[in-house]
Amino acid sequence: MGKAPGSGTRFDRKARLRWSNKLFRMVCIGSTLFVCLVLLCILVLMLRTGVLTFADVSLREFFFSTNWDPENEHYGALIFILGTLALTGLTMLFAIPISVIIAVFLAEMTPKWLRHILRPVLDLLVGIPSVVYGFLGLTILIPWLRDISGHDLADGLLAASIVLTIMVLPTISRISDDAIAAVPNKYRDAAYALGTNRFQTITRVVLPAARGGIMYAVILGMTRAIGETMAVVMVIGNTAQLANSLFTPTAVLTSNIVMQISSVEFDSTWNHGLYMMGFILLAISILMIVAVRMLQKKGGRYS
Amino acid sequence: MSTPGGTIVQPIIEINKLNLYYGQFQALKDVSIEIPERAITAFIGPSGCGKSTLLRTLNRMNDRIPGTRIEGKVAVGGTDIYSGEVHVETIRKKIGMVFQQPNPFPKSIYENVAFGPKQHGIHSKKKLDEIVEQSLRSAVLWDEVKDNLKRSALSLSGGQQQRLCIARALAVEPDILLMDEATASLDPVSTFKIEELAHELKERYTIVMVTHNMQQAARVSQQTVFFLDGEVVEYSATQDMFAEPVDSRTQDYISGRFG
Amino acid sequence: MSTPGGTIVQPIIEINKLNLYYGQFQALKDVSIEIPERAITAFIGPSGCGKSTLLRTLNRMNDRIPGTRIEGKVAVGGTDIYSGEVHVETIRKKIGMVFQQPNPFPKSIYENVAFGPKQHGIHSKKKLDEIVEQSLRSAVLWDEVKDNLKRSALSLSGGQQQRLCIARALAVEPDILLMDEATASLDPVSTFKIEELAHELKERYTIVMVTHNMQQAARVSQQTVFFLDGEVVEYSATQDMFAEPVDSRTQDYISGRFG
Amino acid sequence: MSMKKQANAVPAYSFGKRRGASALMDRIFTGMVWGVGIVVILFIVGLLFLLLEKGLPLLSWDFLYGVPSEIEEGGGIGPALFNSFYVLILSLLISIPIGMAAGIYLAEFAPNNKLMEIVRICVEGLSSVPSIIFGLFGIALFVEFFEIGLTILGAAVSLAFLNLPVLTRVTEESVRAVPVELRSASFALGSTHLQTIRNVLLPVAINGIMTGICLTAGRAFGESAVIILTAGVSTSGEMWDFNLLSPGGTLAVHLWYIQSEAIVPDAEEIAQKTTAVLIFVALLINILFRVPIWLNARKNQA
Amino acid sequence: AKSTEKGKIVINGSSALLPLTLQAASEFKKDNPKVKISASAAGSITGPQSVRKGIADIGAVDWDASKDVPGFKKFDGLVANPVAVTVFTAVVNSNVGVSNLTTKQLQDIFSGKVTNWKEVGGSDANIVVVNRKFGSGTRVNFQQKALDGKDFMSKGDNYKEVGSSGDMKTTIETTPNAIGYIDLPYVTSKMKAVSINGVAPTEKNVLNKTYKVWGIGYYMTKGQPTGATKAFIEYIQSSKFQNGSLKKLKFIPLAAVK
Ligand SMILES: Nc1ncnc2c1ncn2[C@@H]1O[C@H](COP(=O)(O)OP(=O)(O)OP(=O)(O)O)[C@@H](O)[C@H]1O
Ligand SMILES: Nc1ncnc2c1ncn2[C@@H]1O[C@H](COP(=O)(O)OP(=O)(O)OP(=O)(O)O)[C@@H](O)[C@H]1O
Ligand SMILES: [Mg+2]
Ligand SMILES: [Mg+2]
Ligand SMILES: O=P([O-])([O-])[O-]
Repeated sequence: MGKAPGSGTRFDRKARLRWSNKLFRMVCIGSTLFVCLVLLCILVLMLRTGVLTFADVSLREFFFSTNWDPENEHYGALIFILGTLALTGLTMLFAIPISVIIAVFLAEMTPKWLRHILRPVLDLLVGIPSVVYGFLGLTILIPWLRDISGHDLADGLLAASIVLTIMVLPTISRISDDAIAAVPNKYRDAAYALGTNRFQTITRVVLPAARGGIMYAVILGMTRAIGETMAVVMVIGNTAQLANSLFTPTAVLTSNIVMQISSVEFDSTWNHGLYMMGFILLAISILMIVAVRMLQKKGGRYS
Repeated sequence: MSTPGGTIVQPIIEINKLNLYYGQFQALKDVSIEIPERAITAFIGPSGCGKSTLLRTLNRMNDRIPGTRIEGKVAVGGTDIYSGEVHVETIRKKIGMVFQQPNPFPKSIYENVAFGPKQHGIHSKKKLDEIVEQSLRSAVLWDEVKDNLKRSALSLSGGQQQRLCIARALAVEPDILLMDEATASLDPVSTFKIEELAHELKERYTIVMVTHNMQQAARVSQQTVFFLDGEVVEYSATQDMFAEPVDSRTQDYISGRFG
Repeated sequence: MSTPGGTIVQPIIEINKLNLYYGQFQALKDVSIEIPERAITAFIGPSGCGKSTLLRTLNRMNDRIPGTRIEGKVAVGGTDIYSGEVHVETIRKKIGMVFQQPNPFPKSIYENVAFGPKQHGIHSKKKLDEIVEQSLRSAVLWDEVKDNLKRSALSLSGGQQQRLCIARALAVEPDILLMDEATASLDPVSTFKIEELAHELKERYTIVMVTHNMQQAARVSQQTVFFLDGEVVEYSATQDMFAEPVDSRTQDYISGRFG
Repeated sequence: MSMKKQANAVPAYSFGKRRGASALMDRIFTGMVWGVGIVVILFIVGLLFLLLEKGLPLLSWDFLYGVPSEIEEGGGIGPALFNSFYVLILSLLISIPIGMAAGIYLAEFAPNNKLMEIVRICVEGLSSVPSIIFGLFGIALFVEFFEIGLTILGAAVSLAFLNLPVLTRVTEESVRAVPVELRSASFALGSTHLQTIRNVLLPVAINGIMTGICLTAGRAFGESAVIILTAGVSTSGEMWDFNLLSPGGTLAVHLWYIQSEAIVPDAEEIAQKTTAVLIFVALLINILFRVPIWLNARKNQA
Repeated sequence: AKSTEKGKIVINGSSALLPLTLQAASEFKKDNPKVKISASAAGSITGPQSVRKGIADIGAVDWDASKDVPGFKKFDGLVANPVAVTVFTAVVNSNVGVSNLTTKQLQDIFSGKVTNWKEVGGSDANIVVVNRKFGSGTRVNFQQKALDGKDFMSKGDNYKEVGSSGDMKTTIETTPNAIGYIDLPYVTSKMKAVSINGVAPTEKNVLNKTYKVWGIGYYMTKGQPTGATKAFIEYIQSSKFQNGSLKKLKFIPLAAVK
C-alpha cells in the first residue's frame, strides 16, 4: 500500500466505480422513498376521506355496531371487520397447509422435469383474472356446496374462502418453494448423514431453515387474500348480516367497499365510511402481519 | 496392488470392483478393499483422488448427488448396502459421518448435538443433556461452549464448528464412523485429543478417516489405503506401508513427508 | 510479550491496542503487533483463539458481521483503515483474502478466477485467459481442471475448491495476502507447492497466514504471532520463537509439536 | 500394532427397515405430500381443461386480431389484447426497477433498526390494499390532478403501484437468502457493493426474483378493477395504438365487461375464447420470463 | 361523414348503457376520426358525479339524475339528455312454477314478507331473493316502477346482492327457486321472465303502454352539451342510430314511447 494511485485511467475507473456505487445507492434509497411515498399517499387518500366519517358517526357505532344500513343512517362496520377476520382466518387455515405441502412437493420430491412444468403452471394461476375465479365459484362451486349443505343459497364464508384458497395457493407455494430451494444442501446432507429420514429432514431441518421465507410467503398470500375483491364479491352474498353459518350470505370489508364505493355520492357519510373501511382493512392486515411475525419469531431464534 | 498384512482382523466392509461416475467423469476405478472391524483405516492420497467420494459411498451419501452412477458391490457386515433390501436411513444411522467442510445446522449448539438422538426417539431432557455433554466432551469442545449451549452454532470458529460436527456424529452412537479430514483445521492439542478419542473408540467402533497428514495416518491407523486418480495404488497394514511401501508411487507420496 | 527480533524489515501493518467484541463477547484483547512488509507472518494458536477474527479485521471483512464492535487502530501503509477517508473496496483489492472454508461462487471455474479481474476493469478475453491460467497454475490446480474450465466450481473436491479460492485471490494481484488455513485440506505435495508459491510471492507481496501446522509456520514464516484466548502471548521472528520461546505457554503449545 | 480379537466379533448388521413412529411418519408424510401434490396437479389440470376446453378450439386469427363488436357475433379482441401487453409491459418497466431497487435497499443498505422493520411491515400491509383503492388513487392522481382522463398511462402507473410492494419484498427476501460466504468472497476481492450485487447476489437470487416478477406480471395481466377505473373499459378501437393517452381497456377488463354487461348474442362464446387467450398468454409470459434463467442455469452447470 | 370535430370525450357511469355507448362510440369515430372517446362504467351514480366534478364529459345514468329519486338527490346544473329506453323485468329460475305476479306479491317477495313460493301459487320451496347492489340503475327503476317505491329487504339466509347484470343473470340461471330482476335484453332461455299483473314484459306491451316497468337512460352533461360531446349525443339520438344499432342492441328507440 502507500503507493501512488496507478495510471490515470485506472484512477478514473476507480472514481467512476465509486461514483456509480454511490449513484446506485442513491437510486435504491430513492426507490425506497418512492415506495414509501406511494404508501403514504394511499394512506392519506384513505384516511383524509375516512376520518370525515366520524363527523357524523360515533367511533362506538362504527366499530361496535353490527347495523350497516346507510340508507337509514346506520353505520356499524363490525360485521365487515369480523367477516374479514373470519374469512382471512379460514382461508389461511386451508391455504397454508396445502401450499406448504405443495412447496415441499415441488422443492424436495418431484423429479426435475415435473418441477420445470409445474412451476410456470402454478404461476399461471395468478394470471387468471379474479372474475374468472368468481365466475367458476358462482357456476360450479356454489351449486356444489348447495347440494352438499342443503342450503337454498350457499354463498358465504366457505365459498369465498375456497375461492381465495385457490387464488393465493400459487403465491404461498411458489415463494415457499423458492425459500425451501434456497436452503443450502449441506444442511440436508448433515441431517441425512445422521440417519434421519426424509420426513425428519424436511420438518426438522429444511423447513425451520426456510422458516423466514415461508413466513413471508404466508404474509404475502394473506395480504392478497385480505385485499382480494372481484372474486369474493361474486360468491360471498353481499348481505350486511353476521354469518351464523359458513353458508350464510354475508359481507367483508373488501366486498362491501367494492360493491358500494362507486354507487354512493362522493361527499356522503356513506362514502367516507367506505374509505374508513379501506383504512381499517390496512390496519387489520398490518396487525395480522405483526401477529404472524411474532409467531414466527417465537418459533425459532437462530436464523 | 498388495493385500493387507497379517494383523488385520475380520473385515466389516468389503468393497468389490467399485466404479463410480459423476456423469462422464469416472471418480473411482475398480476399487476393491476390505476394511477391518474395530480398527482405524486411513485413506490417503493427493487432493481430488477420490477419497471423499469413496467415503460417501460407504453410507450412500452419494445417492444425493444427481448424475452419480455406481457399479460394483459394497457390503457392510455381509449385506450389500446398495441392494433393495436395505434401508438407507438405517445404514446412515449405523455409519456416522463427519464431512470435510463443517456443516452445523443453523440452530443452537445444543440442538445440533441433540438432533440425532432426538430423531432416533430419545426425548427425555435428562438423557439428552447427558448425551450432549458427553459428546461435546469427547469432541473436546465442552469447555469452550458449556457456558452458552444456546448460542448459534454458526457463530463458532472454524475449528469449533468442526468439533461440533464430530460431537453431532458421536451423539448418534454409530457402529462405524467415517471422518473426512475431521482434524484439518484443528490445532495440535485438539487434534491430539481427537486422535486419542479415535483410539478409544476403536475398541467399540470401526473408524475410517481421510487424512492428508502422513504422521496422523501413521500414528493412529491400523490400515492405510493409498489412492491415486481414483485407483487404489496400495493398501496394507499401516506399519507395513510406512515401513516399506511396495509401489514406487506410494513411496514417492509418503516420502514427501512434511505434512 | 516479546518484540520481534532483528531480522524483521519495515512494518506495513501496525495494529495498536485492538479490541474486538462480538456483542458481549470479547474476541480480541488489546492486540498490538506489527507485520513486516514482503515477509510471511504466521498466526498460530488453539482453535477459537481469535486468529480468523484478527485476519478479518485487516481487510475490514468484519464490517459485515452484525454486532461487531472495534476499538483501537489498524494502520496499513501508515493509513488508519478504519478512518473515514479510506475506501473499503480499495483496501480489499489491495489486501486479498483466502477464507478458512472454501467459498467458490456457484459459477464455472473460469468465472470464479476471472471474477476479480473483471470487477477491476479487465475485459479483454485474451488477458483474462492469461490471468486465469497463470493463477490456476500458481495455485497448483491448472493440471486438474484445464480440460474443463467451464465446469461448475461446486463440483470440485474439497482441496480443489480451496486451491480455486487461492487462485481467485491471486488473480486480483493484491499487495497483501491473508490466508486462513489455506492448506488445511491439501495433501503434502500441494501444500508444499503452495508454500513454495508463498515463498516466491513474499518477494513482492506481504503474506499473513493462519496455520495450525507448527512445521509449516516454522518452515515458511519469518515472523510468528502466538494467540491465546484473544490475546497475543508472544510474537517474534519465527526462528527465535521456535528456538527459545519466552512465554511458558508458547513453549507448551509448540512443543506439542505433532501437527 | 496388534489388535485384540473380540469374542463376539460380528454384531448383527441388518439394515432392514426400522419400525417405529418415525418410519411410519415418513411413510405417511411421503404419501400425504404425493397425495396432495397429485390432487393439486389434477385440480389444476381440471381447472385449465375447464377453462380451455370450450374456448381453445374456437380460437381464430380473426378473433385475436379483430375489433370487438357490440351487436353482431364474431367480434374480436385485437385492441384489448394489444392493450393488455402494452399496459403490462409499461407497468413492469416502471415497477421492476423501482421495486427491485427498493428491495435491494432493504436487503443490503438499510440499517437494521425499528424504523426499517416498520417500513417492511407497511410495505407488506400495502399489498393487502384492495386494487379498487389503487384505482381510486389512480383517478385522484391522473384524472383529477393531471387531468389526462382515462388513459393507458394512468393504468400502467397505477398497476405498477399495485405491484410495487410484492416486488420489493420478494427481491429483498431473495437477496437476503444468498449465503453470506458468497457475499464475503466477492467483497474480499475488492468488489464494490454495486458489483457484488450485480455479479453475485442478483444472479444467485434471480430465481426468487423471477418468481416475484411472474407473480406480479400475472396479477397485472389479470387485474381489472384498477384498469376499469383508470383506463376505462373501451379501447381506441384501432390496432397498434401506441398513444399513451388512449383509453386502455385490457383483455381482463374486456372479459369482465363481457361477463357482466355485454349483450352480444355470442357473449358466452367470447368469454370462453377470451379466457382461453388469457390463460394461453399468461403461460407464454411465464415461460418467456423463465427462458433466460434456464439458459443461465444450463451455462453454469455444464 | 368527414367531420371536423376534434377533442376528447370521457364517459362514465351506468354499466347497463355501456354496450350502447361503446357501439355508438365506434360508429361515431368512423365519421369523426379526430375525436377520442374513453368510456368506462363504474356505476350509474358515478356518471353525474364525475360530470359535476369535471372528470367526465358525459355521465351515463339509468334515471333522470336532474330529479330526485329514492336514495339519490338531484344533481343541480346537470342537463339530462335522454338516449334510450330500457325495459326491466322480474325473472325467476326455470324451476319456478310461477309465471305471473301482482305488484303486491312482488312487493311482499322483495321485502321478505313472503318467503315461500307456495304463498304465491308455486310449489313448496323457499324463495331466494337476488337483489342488485345499491346504486344500480336497474334497481332504482325496478323499485320505482315495479314495486311502487316499496323498500327491498336487506337481510336473510336466502337473500343476496349481486354487482352487475351479468352476475344477476348467472345467479338466476344457476340458483333454484331464485327471483331477481334484469334488463330485458339479458333474459335468456335458461331463466323465465315473469308477467307483472298479467302483462308480459315485451317490447310490444311497452309500446302499447300496458307494461309499465321501463325507464329512460340519460347522458348527463354539465350545462348544455357543446362541441364533440354535443355531436356525439346528437349522433346517438339520431334516428339513424336509434332505429339501427340501438334497436339491434334490444333497447327501444326514444321516439317509440313519446
Ligand atoms: N460471529 C460471531 N459471533 C460471536 N462469536 C464469534 C463469532 N465469530 C467467532 N466468534 C467467537 O470468537 C472466538 C474467535 O473466533 P475465530 O474464528 O477468530 O477463531 P480462530 O482462532 O480462527 O479459530 P479456528 O482455528 O477454530 O478457526 C471464538 O471463540 C468464536 O466462538
Ligand atoms: N459432484 C461432482 N461432480 C463432478 N465431479 C466431481 C464431483 N465431486 C467430485 N468430483 C471430482 O471427483 C474427483 C474426486 O473428488 P473427491 O471429492 O472424492 O476428492 P478427494 O480425494 O476428497 O479430494 P480432496 O482431498 O481435495 O478433498 C475430483 O477430481 C473431483 O473434481
Ligand atoms: Mg475430499
Ligand atoms: Mg478460524
Ligand atoms: O345499469 P346498472 O347501474 O344497473 O348496472
